Amino acid sequence: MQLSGETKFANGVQNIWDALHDPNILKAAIPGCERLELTGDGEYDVVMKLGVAAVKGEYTGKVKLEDVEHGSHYILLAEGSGSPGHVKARMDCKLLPTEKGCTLVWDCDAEIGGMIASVGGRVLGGIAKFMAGQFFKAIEKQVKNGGA
Amino acid sequence: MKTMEITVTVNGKKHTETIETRMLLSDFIREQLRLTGTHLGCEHGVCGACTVLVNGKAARSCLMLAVQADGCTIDTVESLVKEDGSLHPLQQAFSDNHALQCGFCTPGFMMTLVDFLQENPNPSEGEIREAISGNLCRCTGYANIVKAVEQASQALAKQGG
Amino acid sequence: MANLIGQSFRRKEDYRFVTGTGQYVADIRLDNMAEATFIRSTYAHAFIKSIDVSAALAMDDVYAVITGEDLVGKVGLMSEMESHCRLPKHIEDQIKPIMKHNVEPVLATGKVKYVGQNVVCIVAKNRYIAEDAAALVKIVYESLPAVVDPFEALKDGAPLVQDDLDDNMQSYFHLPVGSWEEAVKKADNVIKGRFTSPRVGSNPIETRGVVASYDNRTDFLNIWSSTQMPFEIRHYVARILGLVEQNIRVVAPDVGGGFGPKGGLYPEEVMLAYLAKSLKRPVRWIEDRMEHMSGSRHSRDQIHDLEVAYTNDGTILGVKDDFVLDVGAINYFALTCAYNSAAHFRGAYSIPVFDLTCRIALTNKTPNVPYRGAGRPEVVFAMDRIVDMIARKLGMDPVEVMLKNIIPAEEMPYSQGMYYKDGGELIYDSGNYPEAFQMVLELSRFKEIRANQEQWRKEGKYIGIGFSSNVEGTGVGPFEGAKVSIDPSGQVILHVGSSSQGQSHETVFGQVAGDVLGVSLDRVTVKNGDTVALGYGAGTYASRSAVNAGSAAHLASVKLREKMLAVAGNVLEIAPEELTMKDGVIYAVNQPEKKITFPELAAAAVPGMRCKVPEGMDPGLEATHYFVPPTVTYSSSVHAAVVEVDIETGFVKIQDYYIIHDSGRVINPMVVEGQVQGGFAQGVGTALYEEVVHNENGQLLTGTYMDYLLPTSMEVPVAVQGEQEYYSTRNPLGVKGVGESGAISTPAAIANAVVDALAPFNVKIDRLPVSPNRVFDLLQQSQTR
Amino acid sequence: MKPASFEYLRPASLEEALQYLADLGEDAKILSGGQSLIPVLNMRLSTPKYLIDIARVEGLSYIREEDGYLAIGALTKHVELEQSPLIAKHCPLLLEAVKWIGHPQIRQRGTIGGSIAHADPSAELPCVLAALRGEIVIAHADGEETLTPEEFFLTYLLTSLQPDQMIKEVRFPIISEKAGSAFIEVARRHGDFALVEVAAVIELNEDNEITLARLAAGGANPVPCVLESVEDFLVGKTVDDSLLEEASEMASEGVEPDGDLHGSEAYRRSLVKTLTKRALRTAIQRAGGTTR
Repeated sequence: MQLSGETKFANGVQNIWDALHDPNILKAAIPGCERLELTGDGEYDVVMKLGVAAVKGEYTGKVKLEDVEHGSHYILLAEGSGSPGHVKARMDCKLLPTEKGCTLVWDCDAEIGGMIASVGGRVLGGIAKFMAGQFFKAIEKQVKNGGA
Repeated sequence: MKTMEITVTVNGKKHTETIETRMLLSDFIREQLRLTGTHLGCEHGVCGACTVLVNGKAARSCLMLAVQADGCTIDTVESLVKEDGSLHPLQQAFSDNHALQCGFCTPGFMMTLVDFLQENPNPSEGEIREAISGNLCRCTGYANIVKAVEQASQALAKQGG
Repeated sequence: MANLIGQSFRRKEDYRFVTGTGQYVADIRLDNMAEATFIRSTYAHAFIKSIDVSAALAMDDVYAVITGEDLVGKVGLMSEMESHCRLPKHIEDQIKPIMKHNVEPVLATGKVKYVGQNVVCIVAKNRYIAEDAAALVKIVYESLPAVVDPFEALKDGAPLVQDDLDDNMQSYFHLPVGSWEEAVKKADNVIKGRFTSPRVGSNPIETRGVVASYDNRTDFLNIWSSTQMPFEIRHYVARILGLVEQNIRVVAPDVGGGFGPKGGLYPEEVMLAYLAKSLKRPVRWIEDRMEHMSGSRHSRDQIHDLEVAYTNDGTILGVKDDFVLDVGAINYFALTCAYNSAAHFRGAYSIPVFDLTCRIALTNKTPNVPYRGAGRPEVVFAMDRIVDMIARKLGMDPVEVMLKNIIPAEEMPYSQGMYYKDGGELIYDSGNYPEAFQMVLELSRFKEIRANQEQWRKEGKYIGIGFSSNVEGTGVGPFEGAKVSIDPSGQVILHVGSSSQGQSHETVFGQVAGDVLGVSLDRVTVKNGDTVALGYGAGTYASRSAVNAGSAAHLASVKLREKMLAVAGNVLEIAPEELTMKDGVIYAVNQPEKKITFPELAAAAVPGMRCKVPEGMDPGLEATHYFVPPTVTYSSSVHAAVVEVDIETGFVKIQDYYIIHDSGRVINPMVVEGQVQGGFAQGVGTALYEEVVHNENGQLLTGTYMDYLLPTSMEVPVAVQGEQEYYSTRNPLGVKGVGESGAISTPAAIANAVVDALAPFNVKIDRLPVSPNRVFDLLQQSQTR
Repeated sequence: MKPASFEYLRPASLEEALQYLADLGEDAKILSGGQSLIPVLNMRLSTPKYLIDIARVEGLSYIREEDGYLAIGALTKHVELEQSPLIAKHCPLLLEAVKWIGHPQIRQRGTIGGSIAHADPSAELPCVLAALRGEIVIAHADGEETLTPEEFFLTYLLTSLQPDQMIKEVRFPIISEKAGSAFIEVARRHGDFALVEVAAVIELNEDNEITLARLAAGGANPVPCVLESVEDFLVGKTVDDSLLEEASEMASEGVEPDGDLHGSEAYRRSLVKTLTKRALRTAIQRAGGTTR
């Protein structure tokens, strides 16, 4: 499943970059995030309680950051599973400064398996895009009121 | 184990049973009451093999919990045959017209059609096809089922049934 | 004196079905019975790093949680079914096949190879609790690159599906008939095309199920399974579990449709047999639909690269085909479908040169097995589509080119210059294909449609008519058995080795035995699907039962009749030749008062001092016969589809459909017509709606009936049928098989009809299903809007 | 495919139901007709701790005319909508749409509240609600709110409903008898979820000019998509075939479909165009106009 998008921020590259690497902000921003612990440099353990529409399930997994080019680019690798199925995602994120602030361009390739893959289809893509949108709005809100 | 007592009238007989609240109505009929004429084909509301009458109306018993049927009357395929063993016009018409081959989907068609024919005593072919469009059959290709319904509707009309 | 055969008797088995008192495997409940469920792989290709069953085992009412490791050394591996894989020597010499052995454990060990493969088996008090326990099992996988496209699988360096093979080409063969190079030299043109029949699933409305129970006193194992081959299951379960075959009984009770994929041994049958013995209590497993979509085997999945050499008047000189069959993770049926494809490629056409190469590729998908047509619909689709393309290239009517190449009646019996897979020469025994084609042209009012098509298009109605023909080898051996006896009550009891999944065995074979023994249908009780009744049995598949079980029932009844007349002759002291039988009484033709009833005769045949059975005959009124067909017998059909295409939405509506079929002598016309209409309905599914879709990681995307679309009453019209009765010359009854004929030509006829309807846009349909989205894409691509 | 176990609660009144939601909402699911929820429970895609069966809550099954609206109780079954003379008279668009829902057995048990809460963008009732600018009345322990479809539908199967809230009533504006309406859907098989559906309402004056236009498409966007720009474009224009062609072209540009197994993005966009033209043409004819 291929997903991509752009999110415009009214804050500087540095603020957004720091927010995207701050566990507390991330924990508040990831929808349904119950636990987010740094376990190594750029590696986190994650527990998420996803209550998307009729689907209610708990996912445990790992998140890792790679090819970190400070302030401009990184690759987020996430892998998690729960009763409805498992997800393995690779998200390429680029942060580009603009006059009004900066723009995050993200391109995600997700491999979904288990019950959710054989039922979800079109719905999965739509919901994932919506949740990504929620995530970035939450990031911006926290940065705005001085969270970073 | 979360359980609850329910009272259901099935094929004219009252049953009071204590069951798990999560038990599907289809499993209640098949496993608790041992009425195995109602069959499970998909358990996600598409094939129609599990159709029974709930308060006289056709419904998919795999899309209902038994607790939802508390206080209701349920009719299953086993209710159609008469005491003397003679067949309901629908059952007779299905056999006369070779409207079944493996027989697995037949009970679901029957209960759908008992409800449908009460509301539409003299249906056209198009109305019959629409009425059974929620019941899947993989053997017959539906042609003989439509013929059987036409025969049954005439027999029922004569019977004033 | 046939008076039962040929009549449309109402079926004896209907009463229990219409009253809901039949017994399918899921209806069986034994005292102290536990229920099983399986956890299936959610990865197409992955190492199993760890399986933590502790939480599940700790639950109340959970009796066993078993993984692959627990079975190592106790339960053997499953592999191809030899009885369906052996090829006669002379065929092996001709096609020099490569056929590699491949295996599957009953529960995955170390590695999973397809989504849906059994990994853990859980036994609990009931299915709800078993599934609760399944949710507590923690499996850690390490995913590996999955190979999903068969062409990728065949490339060097592709990830291996079967570890102990050196590549993913599980089978290969090449069949040369005549010289392709010669044909090309003589031809004016050579046309090429790739034709794809996607993966589909037979999806009977009853899913699979097994009940097993072990009796300690007699060391006896009872197995009930929704199988099409009870005798084969008994054989393989005994071999894999190292048991005495006579101590196993397999019963196929009422089975809710099979259509192929319920034939063959499944891991759950071995697992339940093992559990019943080890847990010392009966166990039941009923597959649910989500399990079925990946756990029950898929079918078809062939890609044909086809070349045809032809002359400008439309005569086809030769066909060259190179095809790949995606067999999934394990090939259980060797060349069954692949060689069927070779043997049925040219069908009703007279094409002297035929060069076919087949590669069977392993991929990380559910195993691929025969399904109604078993390799035939795929090649009939390719052949009749390319014939249609040739016609349009030459500016001729497709019907013209089809009729130009059809086998003339005078050339029957006709040899295709190769062998059928049972070793017999591929010679069509009887039939008249041109006559069938003319009949369908008339029935479908072909001329009238051609005359009005232009006008209809002006009115914005795109209507087309398409044709397809096929010849099918039916009644394949190796054999079928029947035992007929007279019960002390006088009732005729007939046991047949082939078991029914809805094909009306209890009526059709009753008609056969009844005619020989001169009794009415209600005096014959037919039993099937039980290994205890007969020494050997093969099963119901490949349109074989009427030929094999029918002939076995007939010949066993003839043997019994002779014995009965001999015994009666002994009792009545009249020469057997002067005796006859009718309605359960044997009497002298010209002294009717000298008679003996069936019950009296049965009593006279009981062993003992007063036994009246003549010297040299065993006591008892019973006879068994195993019928071995010399080779298959060839039925045929010609299909015509009339469709309207909505060029704005791409939707295809079948307005009319016509089938002329020759199924040899017809035992029960109503049943034959039902088989053809049922096959046609499955053909409509293959043509317009059904496709099993995996994504690039091998995940199944069509995992429910929301996405795998079975046609309903709104999508399947009535196929108007006409019959030819060219008796078979290869069995005493003259019957041919009919079970699959309705499904074989339907996709090709509908695809040709859509192409015909859209002639102005000259679209090229080369893959199924012809979905609205695909028609939309085709119309977009065609420039001549 | 058997549900996980749960605590089953059967409130007899709306207040009791809302109290349960206030206390347990996070871990509860509401069960009304069950036609969408129970398959998800059977597949264990959803394993709620509590199941609140509202089917026996008094006073939530009704069809009433209230100041220019048809007020329909959340527990009203599809089959009741199908047989309601009020709907036939005041909202023929809704009547025509209900007939497309699933199969007879589904319409027998499924409820309008359940369908709206499930929020499948290709479902019939959300599309009609959006086209007519209907309203959704949400109830919770300390009061009620009325939301518009834009506020309520967020994306596929996701609505603004908070854990302590439930739908109480769905309100459809009454369509004037002069107006003509049409609901058209294409689905792979009869009774399947729609690939694309279009709901249209048109009112004309004597000079065959459009005075009111309502248009929405389902199955194209993650939520029912009101085609406001097309509506504005239509109002004031006299009806002829080129107008329909232009309007339907605009409609197909006004949607953002996601592709799947049964329909690609381009195909769904083309279907929006085709069905918009057909729906407008039928609505115009029913409004007494002619499309030369």
